[in-house]
Amino acid sequence: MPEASLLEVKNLHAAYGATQVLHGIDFGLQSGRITTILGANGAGKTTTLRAICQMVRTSGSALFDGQQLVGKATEEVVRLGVAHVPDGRGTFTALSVDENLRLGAHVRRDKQRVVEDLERMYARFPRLGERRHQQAGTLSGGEQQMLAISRALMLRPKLLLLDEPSFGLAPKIVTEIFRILRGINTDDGVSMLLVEQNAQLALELADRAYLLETGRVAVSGTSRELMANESVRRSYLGV
Amino acid sequence: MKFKHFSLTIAGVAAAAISLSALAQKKYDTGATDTEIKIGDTKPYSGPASAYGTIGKAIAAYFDKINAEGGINGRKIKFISLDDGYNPAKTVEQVRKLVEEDEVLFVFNPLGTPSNTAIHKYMNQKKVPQLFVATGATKWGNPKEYPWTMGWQPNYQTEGKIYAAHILETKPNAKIGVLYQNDDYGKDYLKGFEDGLGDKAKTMIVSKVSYEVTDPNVDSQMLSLKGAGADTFFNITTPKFAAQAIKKAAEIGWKPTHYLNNVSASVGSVLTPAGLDNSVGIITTQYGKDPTDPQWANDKGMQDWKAWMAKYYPSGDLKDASNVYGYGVAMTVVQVLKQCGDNLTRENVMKQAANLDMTLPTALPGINVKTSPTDFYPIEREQLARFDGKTWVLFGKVYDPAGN
Amino acid sequence: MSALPGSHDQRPAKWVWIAGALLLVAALVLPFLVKNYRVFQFNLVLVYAIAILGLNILTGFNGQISLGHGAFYAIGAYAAAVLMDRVGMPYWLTLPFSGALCFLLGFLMGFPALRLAGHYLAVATLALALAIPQLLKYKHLEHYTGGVQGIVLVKPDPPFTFRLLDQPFSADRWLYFFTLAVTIVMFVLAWNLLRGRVGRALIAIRDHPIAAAAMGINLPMFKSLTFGVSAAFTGVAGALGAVVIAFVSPDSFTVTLSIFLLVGMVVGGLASITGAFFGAIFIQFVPNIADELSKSAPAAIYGVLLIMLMYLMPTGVMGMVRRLWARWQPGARRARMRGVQPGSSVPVSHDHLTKESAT
Amino acid sequence: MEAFVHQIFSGLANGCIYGSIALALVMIYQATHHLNFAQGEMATFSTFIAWALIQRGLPYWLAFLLTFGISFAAGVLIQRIILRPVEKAPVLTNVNVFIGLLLIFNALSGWIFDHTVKAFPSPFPQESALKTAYFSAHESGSFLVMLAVLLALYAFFRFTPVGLAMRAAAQNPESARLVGIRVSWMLAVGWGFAAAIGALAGMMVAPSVFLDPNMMAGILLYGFASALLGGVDNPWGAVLGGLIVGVLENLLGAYVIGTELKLTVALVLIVGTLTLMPSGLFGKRVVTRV
Repeated sequence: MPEASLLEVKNLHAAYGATQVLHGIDFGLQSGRITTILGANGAGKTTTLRAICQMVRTSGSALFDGQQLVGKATEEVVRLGVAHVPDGRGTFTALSVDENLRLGAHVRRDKQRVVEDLERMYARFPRLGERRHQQAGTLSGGEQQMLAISRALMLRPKLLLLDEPSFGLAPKIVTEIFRILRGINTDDGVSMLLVEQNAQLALELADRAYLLETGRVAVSGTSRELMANESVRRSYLGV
Repeated sequence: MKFKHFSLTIAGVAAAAISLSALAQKKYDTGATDTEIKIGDTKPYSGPASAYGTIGKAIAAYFDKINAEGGINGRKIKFISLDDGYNPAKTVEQVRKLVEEDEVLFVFNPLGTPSNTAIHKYMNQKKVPQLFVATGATKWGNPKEYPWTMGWQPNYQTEGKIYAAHILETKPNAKIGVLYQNDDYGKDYLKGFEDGLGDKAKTMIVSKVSYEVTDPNVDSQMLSLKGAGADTFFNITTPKFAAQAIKKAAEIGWKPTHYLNNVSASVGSVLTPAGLDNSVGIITTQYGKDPTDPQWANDKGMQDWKAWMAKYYPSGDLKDASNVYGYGVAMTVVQVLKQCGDNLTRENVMKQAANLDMTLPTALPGINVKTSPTDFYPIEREQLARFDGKTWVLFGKVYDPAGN
Repeated sequence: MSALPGSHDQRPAKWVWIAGALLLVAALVLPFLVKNYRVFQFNLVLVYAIAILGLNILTGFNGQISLGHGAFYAIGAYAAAVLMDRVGMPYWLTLPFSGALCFLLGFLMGFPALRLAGHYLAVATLALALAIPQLLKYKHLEHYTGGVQGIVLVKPDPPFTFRLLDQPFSADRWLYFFTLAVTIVMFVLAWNLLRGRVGRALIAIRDHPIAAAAMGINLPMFKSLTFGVSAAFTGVAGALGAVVIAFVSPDSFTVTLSIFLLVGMVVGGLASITGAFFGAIFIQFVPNIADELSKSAPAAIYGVLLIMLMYLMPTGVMGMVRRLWARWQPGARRARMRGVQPGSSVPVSHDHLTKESAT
Repeated sequence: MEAFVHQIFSGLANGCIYGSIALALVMIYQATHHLNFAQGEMATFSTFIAWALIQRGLPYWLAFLLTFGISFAAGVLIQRIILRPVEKAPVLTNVNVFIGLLLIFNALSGWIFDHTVKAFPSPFPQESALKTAYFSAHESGSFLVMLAVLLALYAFFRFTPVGLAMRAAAQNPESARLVGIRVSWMLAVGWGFAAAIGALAGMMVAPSVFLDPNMMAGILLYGFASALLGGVDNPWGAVLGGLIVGVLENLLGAYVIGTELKLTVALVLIVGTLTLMPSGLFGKRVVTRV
């Protein structure tokens, strides 16, 4: 294993009530790298992220930075440095942009540096800066996505989980979002786990990739390997 | 040796037999035996009127005293008091339990007009005495139709008539405002008051306002009474609302001649919270001594009462007139049982209850407990009293509407 | 043995019929084994059972919370009392009238209820329960309702007399059989109503209102009808109660009655028809026991019991019986039982279904 | 005419009472989306605690603060111990638990402090500057206290991190957890505030209605009416709703339908508001995405 692995997932099961979704998946994340999870609708991509954050009933093991996540409360997983941009972005629509961002840093104790980070976010996303005191619900889809990402970054996370950031956005905005994600990874060295429908974009951004089918890991490898893989090309890249 | 011993036992048995026959005329109904008299009772220990639950505890404490001192003619009193939460449906159920299951000799001092109305017909059908009911409604003194039911305290209508009489004497052209609780207790007082005024009632009463037990306070009602220009105020409220009314009247600077119904005439639990200076000049009627009234501090009757409270009902509140009420009514029923002697049939209990002529140490001087086969109102005499800031000062004559 | 709508097609086993018959015989002989006073208490249990069943139709099956069913009980009681006292109508004829009146009022109350979410409806019905006693004392109605004095009724005496086990056929015993007959009629009515298509629609509305609407169930009509039927059941119970106790007054129908009915329903078990009996027995006898335990705090014991029940037996007595029954069953039957139950009608655990997120 | 003005002001004074209870109800609703049916009895019990402290000789304001603290802690404990197990249960289970609490607190008040009527001191001396033509010193005093509480609450939610976290937890519990907010603790803090405000409301009400175990029984219903009329998720709305209900009730009682039908007024008000304006006069339109 070339770099220290940030997250080791072994035989992870997850279920909603009686319906079992993940049937024991294994995967690993390298620190500082971008990894993506691909798969059709219902393959269990979002459930994987929710399982890591313990938002669903899980069994098996998920070691993050040496700490076992399975069995911890979501709030405690977040305190270990795992930020999650959920599907549907999870914005607090009735609160202002500024309040949303400050909530992102809720668990941090270094109040002074939080204020600096806040200004840094507004610098990186000028459009959020303009709408600082506007109700988050009134922002456009793209702006809400930027808000969700910057809110997650306010945590200064070790690992950033992203659930279909391209969802419902115009292609122009999607490319810009992915450009920003690339920037965050290279500048701040934040490792990312990206769940994405748009396999093409995901593979270009990510270093490694896993393909999920009906709750099991079907194919895994570097992005280039998956791009070359015949079955992946036919079913997911539409080539 | 055996023989002598044997004869002794025969003699013993014979003697017992003789003594039994001598007292052959001991007659019992269910609920009375040689050693025990079972008395039933229902009280609102829970629910809206739970403030009066303490009367039941006081009565039980008095019977403890009687039992400690040997009971009545050697019989101990077994007092069974059940909670009806001031709900008539529950009263019916509890009273049937007392009569049919616990098989008490009689039901004593059940509390609340609705509760007693609910069991009125039942008790008379079953021919079980409904004795000294704890409500002042007038309908309890009707020997012809309901021979098994008898009240005890002066009834509300008589008291209403006394206030009307006093107003007619002292302030014939008074403009009267009336505040009354919207239930049977309030309406009974109002009826007596209006009967007492006769045809002048329509002209003299300028405003009649009711309130609900669930109202937070009676401020709005007091304002409309003042607004109607009343210069005399007849206040038919229970303790909490009486205190509010007195305090509010002072606050809005309304100083009418204030008549307060006896139910809320306790210095300790009404006038003190309302503010003693706000209560100066209030007029009420009294038949019992107010425990918080300094003038009775060294009165023999009240000192016995305090001693009894300390010994048998220490948790009871010395300021609460209900405990004096319980003491007095229990004493009356003990007198009835003494008069019954060994003839403890239900019929005899009613007969003895209908020929009482006694006074109570906790009653005012000149107030007696008198009944006859046609007069089922034990206490009718009352005397007016005016509050001078510290105590009730009796004045005027002792009113005796029944004229005996 | 009401199980869940899905499983009603199982023919109940032979022994269920035998148990039913035995129960009936026991119920018939019972009044002669005990004194009048106990019979009077059993009458009250039957009356409460019908009232609780009424509330259960609304809250257990349809999910609409009501803290005001004491009000419908009161209206039913007063309707019967006024008809008997003022109009001289025979006591048994007053039941359908009370039921019809309460159905109408319940139906009307159903319309505003349509727009109210759970706790809002609870507050509205609480207001109703508090307002009714005051309305009954209103001076313009006093001529009919007897105002604060209430109305004293004559207890109907038995049409014929005979002696069995040397106990006279007293008024209470006659009333017992009359009440038992009415109870059986009402329970059979509810059984047919709730076990078929209507019952499934009610539960669908309770668990997934949006899906139910999508399936073509006319939500407003169903909810209002349910409110009406539920009020009618409780109204009939009120009328019966008035006949059994032979006295009605505003103070008999305070908000505590509504709370008692709610507690009885919860104890018996939500969405359970036979559970109403356990609930009725609970609210009839527990206060007396609590009264013996401590004179000054029977309500506290009641409150503690209510909360404990919410933790230990959220589905009430019948829910527990059903669970024991399922566990006790031989393997095969148990598997089929579990398979048959669509999710579960137990309100507590169905919650996770609504949180499903799109994967 | 003068009586009419008096009625309005006494209505406003009552409105203060209903408004403060409505405020406590809104506090819990904002945090937990539940209406606490035991709010009235909890407030009465806290007021008894204050009364007991004052009886033991503590100065008024010390007893006031102590009761405020004790009630806050009790509110938190109640949520942690009694309400957390049913946090995810459906509304009916919660309603039952609230009614259980109502019965327990009412019985405890009666059992520990018995049923005699008790006078409760007013912190505002009768002849102080607060006494105006229409308001007694205590009435205007409690109005100011309630205003102060409202401002303090507004500031707390607007400017403090805990306040922000509570608003987030109430609005979107799942996202709140994703930023590390311990949502269950936020509910507990919400209950703590509601209990403390309830205690305050009780202490402001007791001097005028006198303290006994059933003090709050009637007031709670008017409190609900005020909260619903004003908008159950808006503290300012609740207080304004209280004032409106107070005045409306007095005027209708005195001049229109007489005092016998006051509760019916409350019923019509509640049902009317809920059907015609479900989110109340000042509440936010609640739009639920299907």
